[in-house]
Amino acid sequence: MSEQNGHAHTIVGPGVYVAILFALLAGTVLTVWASFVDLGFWNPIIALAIATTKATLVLLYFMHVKYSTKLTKLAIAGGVFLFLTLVSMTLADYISRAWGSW
Amino acid sequence: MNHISPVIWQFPVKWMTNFPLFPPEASTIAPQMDALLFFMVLVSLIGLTVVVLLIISFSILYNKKRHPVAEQIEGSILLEATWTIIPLGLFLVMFVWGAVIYFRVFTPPANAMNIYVVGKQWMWKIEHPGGQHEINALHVPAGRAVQLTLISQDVFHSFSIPAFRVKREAIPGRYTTVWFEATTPGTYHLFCTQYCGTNHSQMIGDVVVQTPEDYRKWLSNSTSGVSLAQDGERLFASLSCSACHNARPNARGPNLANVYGSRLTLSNGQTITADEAYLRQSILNPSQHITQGYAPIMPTYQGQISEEGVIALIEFIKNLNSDYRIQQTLNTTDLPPESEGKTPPAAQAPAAKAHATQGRVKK
Amino acid sequence: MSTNTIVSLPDQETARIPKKNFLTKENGLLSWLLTRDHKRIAILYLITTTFFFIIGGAAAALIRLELLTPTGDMVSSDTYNKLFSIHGIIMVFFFLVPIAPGVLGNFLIPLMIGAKDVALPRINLLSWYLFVIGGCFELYMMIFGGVDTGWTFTTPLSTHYVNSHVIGAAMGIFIAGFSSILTGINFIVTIHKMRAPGMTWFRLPLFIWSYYATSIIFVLATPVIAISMVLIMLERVIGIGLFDPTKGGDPLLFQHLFWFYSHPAVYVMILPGMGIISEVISNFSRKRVFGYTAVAFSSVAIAVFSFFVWAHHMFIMGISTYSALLFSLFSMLVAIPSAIKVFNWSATLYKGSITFDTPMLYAFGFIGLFTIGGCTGVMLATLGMDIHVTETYFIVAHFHYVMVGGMVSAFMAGLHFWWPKMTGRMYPESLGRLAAVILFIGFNLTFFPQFILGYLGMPRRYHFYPPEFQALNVLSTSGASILAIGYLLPALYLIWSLRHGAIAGNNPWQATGLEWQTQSPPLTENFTEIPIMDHEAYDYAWLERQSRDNRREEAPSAE
Amino acid sequence: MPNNQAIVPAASEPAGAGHNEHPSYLLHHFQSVEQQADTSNFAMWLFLLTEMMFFGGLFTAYLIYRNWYYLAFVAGSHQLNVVWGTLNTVVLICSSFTMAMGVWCAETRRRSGLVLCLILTFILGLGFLGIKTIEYSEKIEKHHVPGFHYNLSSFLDPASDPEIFKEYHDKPLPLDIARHTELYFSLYFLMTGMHALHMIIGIGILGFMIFRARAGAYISGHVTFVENFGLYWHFIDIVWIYLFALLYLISRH
Ligand code: HEA
Ligand code: HEA
Ligand code: HEC
Ligand code: CUA
Ligand SMILES: [Cu+2]
Repeated sequence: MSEQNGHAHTIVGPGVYVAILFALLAGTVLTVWASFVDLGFWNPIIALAIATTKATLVLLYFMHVKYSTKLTKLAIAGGVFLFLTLVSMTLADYISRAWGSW
Repeated sequence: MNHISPVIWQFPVKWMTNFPLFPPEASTIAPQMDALLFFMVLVSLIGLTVVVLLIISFSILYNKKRHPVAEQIEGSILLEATWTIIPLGLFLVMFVWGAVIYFRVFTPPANAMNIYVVGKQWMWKIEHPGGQHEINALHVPAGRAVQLTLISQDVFHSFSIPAFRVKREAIPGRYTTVWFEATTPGTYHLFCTQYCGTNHSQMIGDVVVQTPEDYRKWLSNSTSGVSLAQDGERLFASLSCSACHNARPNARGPNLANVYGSRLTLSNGQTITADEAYLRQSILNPSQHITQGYAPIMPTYQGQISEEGVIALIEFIKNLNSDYRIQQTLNTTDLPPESEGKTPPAAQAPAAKAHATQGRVKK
Repeated sequence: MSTNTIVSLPDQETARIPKKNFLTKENGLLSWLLTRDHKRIAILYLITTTFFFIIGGAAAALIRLELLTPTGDMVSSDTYNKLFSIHGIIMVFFFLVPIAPGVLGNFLIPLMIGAKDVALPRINLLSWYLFVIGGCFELYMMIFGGVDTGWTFTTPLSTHYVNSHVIGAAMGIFIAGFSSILTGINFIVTIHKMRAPGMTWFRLPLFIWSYYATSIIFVLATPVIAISMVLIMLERVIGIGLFDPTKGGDPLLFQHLFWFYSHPAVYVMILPGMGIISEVISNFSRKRVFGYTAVAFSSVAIAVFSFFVWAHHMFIMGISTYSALLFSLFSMLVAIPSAIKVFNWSATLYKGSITFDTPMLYAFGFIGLFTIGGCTGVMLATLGMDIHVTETYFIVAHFHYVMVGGMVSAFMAGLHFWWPKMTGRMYPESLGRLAAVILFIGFNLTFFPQFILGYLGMPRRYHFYPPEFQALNVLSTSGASILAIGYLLPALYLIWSLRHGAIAGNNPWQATGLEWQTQSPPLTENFTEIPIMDHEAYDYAWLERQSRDNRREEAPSAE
Repeated sequence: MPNNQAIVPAASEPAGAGHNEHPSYLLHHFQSVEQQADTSNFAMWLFLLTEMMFFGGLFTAYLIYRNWYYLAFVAGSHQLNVVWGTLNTVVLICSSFTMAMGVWCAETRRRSGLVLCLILTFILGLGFLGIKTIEYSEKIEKHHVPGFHYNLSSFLDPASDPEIFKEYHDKPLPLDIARHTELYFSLYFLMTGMHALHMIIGIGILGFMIFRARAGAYISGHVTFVENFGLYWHFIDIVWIYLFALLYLISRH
């Protein structure tokens, strides 16, 4: 009874889904292709960037986040942030261990 | 008072006569740590007193009898900001102060003498450079900076000397260091403070701080005759390290003279300081860091040398300060026949130097 | 009633416990075991967590008995290690973490926000069952030999060196973890979606805010301990090598994962207490909490910041000095919201109209003990100091001050405060006050000497200790026996009061929360009709107006 | 978060329209259907966040060890078959698509469409697991399962593994590096195993849903269950997208 759910439940149609399906398949092809090209330092970054794009598409359209309430969006953002905290702060320890003799 | 059972009476007497409330300060860091403690206790006491005083005085002033009707008060930004900012400031002071001490405890001075400590379930094995081995005891001279290089053979242990206010974890597979300078001769507790299994509470010992003369006496009386480095030298030969590290031009491995403390360039272009940790890695996981100009052919010795063995080897390598030393080693060891005496050592010196400096810059 | 209490009970001659209430709705064991009523689930939690508290308490009693003498002559070292491991595991995962959400949270959240039930009642029951199943694993583990890793499961000790029932213990924690997760989800959703009309965020009782913060931690931190327990089990069963230094794994990684949960979890163990204290302090000083918004947001701030400080448990364990700096700094920051709360509570008393009923005494105890525990926490977060006192009794004292002196006191405050709501009957007030005082004295006697012991250097988890520490240990043990009385007394009189307590009526404390606007014990659907919240939280003027209206309504009918 | 639905198909009114008539699937403690749907949707999201943190621990471990033992991880990754991996990615993306379509069918009350979509999702999910089984059995044959007689020969002597050697021409790894490939495979099995476990649970629920959908459930306007399951399924898909990138792709050079 709290958050005003004024807007009706949006129904996403098959058109969008088909478009996303093809975008995802294209992304898959792209990332596999990119992995065969030797870009050195950039290989992992590109692979992860493509993966993130794909994941975002799934999130926004398949999972309807684009049409969800602010609350859902905020919750997801918070979760992702914490996930990144876990990874980055732990990694920070491991990386900085090599800096000094400690 | 003897009408109370003397059996029971003995307990309080014993306790009251042996009832420390504060640990002895027996190292240079201890007074600094205690100063920090006193500061923090003071701040906390002030904080606590403020809170308790507020509660008590309000309880007296505004209890229901005296003050039957409460007055509603929303809050006060100013007040709240005050009691946010003041503690924050105090906490930041503690943070900086604490950090300074932390760095002090974990940054040994350059001239510190080094003692190795190996922890295992459930004992401390201590290795002095002079070859003195101790178990569950540590002798150190007063007035001299002592660095401990710790490692564990199995699980986490923690080497704690409360009187010195220092403590350091002994970690499996990795060296850690801590240092102290004892000030007062005496015998102090040594504890393992990291829970390490059944007999954790018996992994204890004594730290004996001696005057420099006593210490020298102790050293000479308890030496086994073979220094740690000599031990290492023997290992160096018997593990046939010298097959590759022999300071010859055709040597397959780099010359190890003066390698300790120098800055090495690795094959991937990084530079790295050859400290104990690096030497250990080089022996157990040699392929992790490949020195520039060499092939990754060195076999791993993981599982073949005990931690004490690695320590002896490291001590040996640390003490290798000339090619001459290496060649001395060679003379005392039986080399594989094909390399035996092919080239007279003297003739090789310049070439070996050139070889040795490859990928290495002395700090 | 004398003026030093605000209790206003209905006329005991005519008063009756309402016939229709959630306790009498249905009968029979099955009606309890299959219930979806949040209040009944709360009672189930109360029974099970009390059971675990007795186990954990018995272990504590044995620990303290053993430590009477330095020579460890009562049990063997192995047994001692198992005792404190079981004590830690049970007390943390099966007592203190579930108790506040499970009992008071379940009971009160729907009542306070004016809902009929939590959002997902079935899930709620499921989480109780998961908790019980997890508990059964622990019981199994204890009966068949116990575990001797400490509650922290330090690798590689727990994975490669001990041969006790680590897998059973880890499995129990894993399963109980899911119970926490589901409870957390349930609370967040309930608080978001089930509030009564007019119940805006800033009209919520502070209790709700702090449970909301707790739930955030439940949802986001618990899965990480779940995965670390899985890793421990796999490491033991097949040797995956992640924590095995001989295979190149890093044993410290486990601690990163473990403390990523377990540090936030310590706030799971205190935040609900802070919520309770806010309610109690406000009610017994008849005043709105000083700086409502600051207190509300500081709960959330604690929850958020708690995620950035975990490595302060690893300062000397081999993390890099640089990240130690970072984590130390964040630990300082996380202490600030707690300080705000403590000062705001104290300021709430200003110009109040204070009475000293049992919950209030516990609340005062909480503030004092939590401040001591918290300040020593800050000392530990200070890098240099931590070197000396880490892994000593200083730590033991610190966390018992916050957990036992803090949270258990707060829980006792809450239990007494809402006892009339839960059962419809009052507990005996003077015994209550006595118990609160005994608890406070016993507690300090038990744990204050441990600060000194810790600074002297007595390591924790020590079965044998040097004889010069004996005097302080004897003090501590004698305190523990007083403490035990302090716990047994409430257990006895609360049970007694179920039958013989005075009938409480709807609102014995004249408190403002919605939970007091319905009958005690409440109906299964909580309210006869969904209430409408038309005033701020802690609006005592509203309460007065309302009771005046009620009286006026009653008056003509009486004539 | 299963709030069990009405088995009765298509009640009279669209959700929330009638004032007094409560649809039979409205649980007693909710005020309106919309509130109920919102609630379970949000709860599902929170559950997915916990799932994310659950995998978070594994991702952290993976990144740390990859950073430490880069060469071993590269060599380990060469053992994975990119063709199978890509195929599996495609299969999973398609199943995500069919699932999304299933939700749409339920929302627009197309019973046969819903059943078809669910069945397709079910089959694709099984297909994914089938391919995963093939991959796993390859690893088992080569003794690349950590802990079980783990065998280093493909790394110490890559030529002994002609198929992979043909493609990558890996140099032999020194023993100490080769040993760390075990960590790679630990993480590989942990991450894909956890993922597969989620798939299996999902497929189980799918089977149940197909059964119910054929009986006419989920098309009465109350689609929460299908929707929430869809979220779960898509989440698994997202996890795989990252696993594919991290385990198969980024170490190919
Ligand atoms: C309920 C549980 C709880 C709570 C709330 C806390 C609160 C805090 N804890 Fe504690 N802690 C534990 C439970 C808890 N802890 C446990 C169980 C362990 C041991 C685990 C184990 O190893 O077994 C532990 C261990 C522990 C350590 C690790 C020690 C070590 O192993 O080396 C550290 C280090 O930083 C720490 C810090 C803190 C800090 C900074 C807070 C802060 O949140 C405290 C903030 C509160 C205040 C600061 C008080 C109020 C402030 C004022 C009244 C202001 C006035 C004061 C001044 C101006 C100074 N704790
Ligand atoms: C919520 C958490 C919680 C609670 C409530 C307690 C309560 C108590 N704890 Fe504990 N404690 C921990 C959490 C907690 N503890 C943790 C996490 C550890 C670390 C474990 C580890 O190192 O891994 C620890 C460790 C610990 C130690 C250190 C052990 C060591 O390091 O060697 C000690 C020692 O004194 C101790 C004592 C006590 C005492 C006296 C109580 C008292 O408050 C308990 C009083 C209650 C009772 C005594 C029960 C009431 C009486 C009955 C129900 C009657 C039945 C009793 C009998 C038949 C005897 N605890
Ligand atoms: C098969 C030859 C061989 C043997 C036997 C051998 N090494 Fe090496 N060692 C090398 C090579 C080649 C390198 C340089 C490449 C590298 O860093 O791995 C090296 C590097 C080192 C280094 C690092 C020094 C630097 O400049 O990078 C140390 C220390 C070392 N070896 C010690 C030892 C010890 C101790 C033993 C015996 C226990 C030993 N080695 C046995 C070949 C060998
Ligand atoms: Cu070694 Cu404790
Ligand atoms: Cu902490």
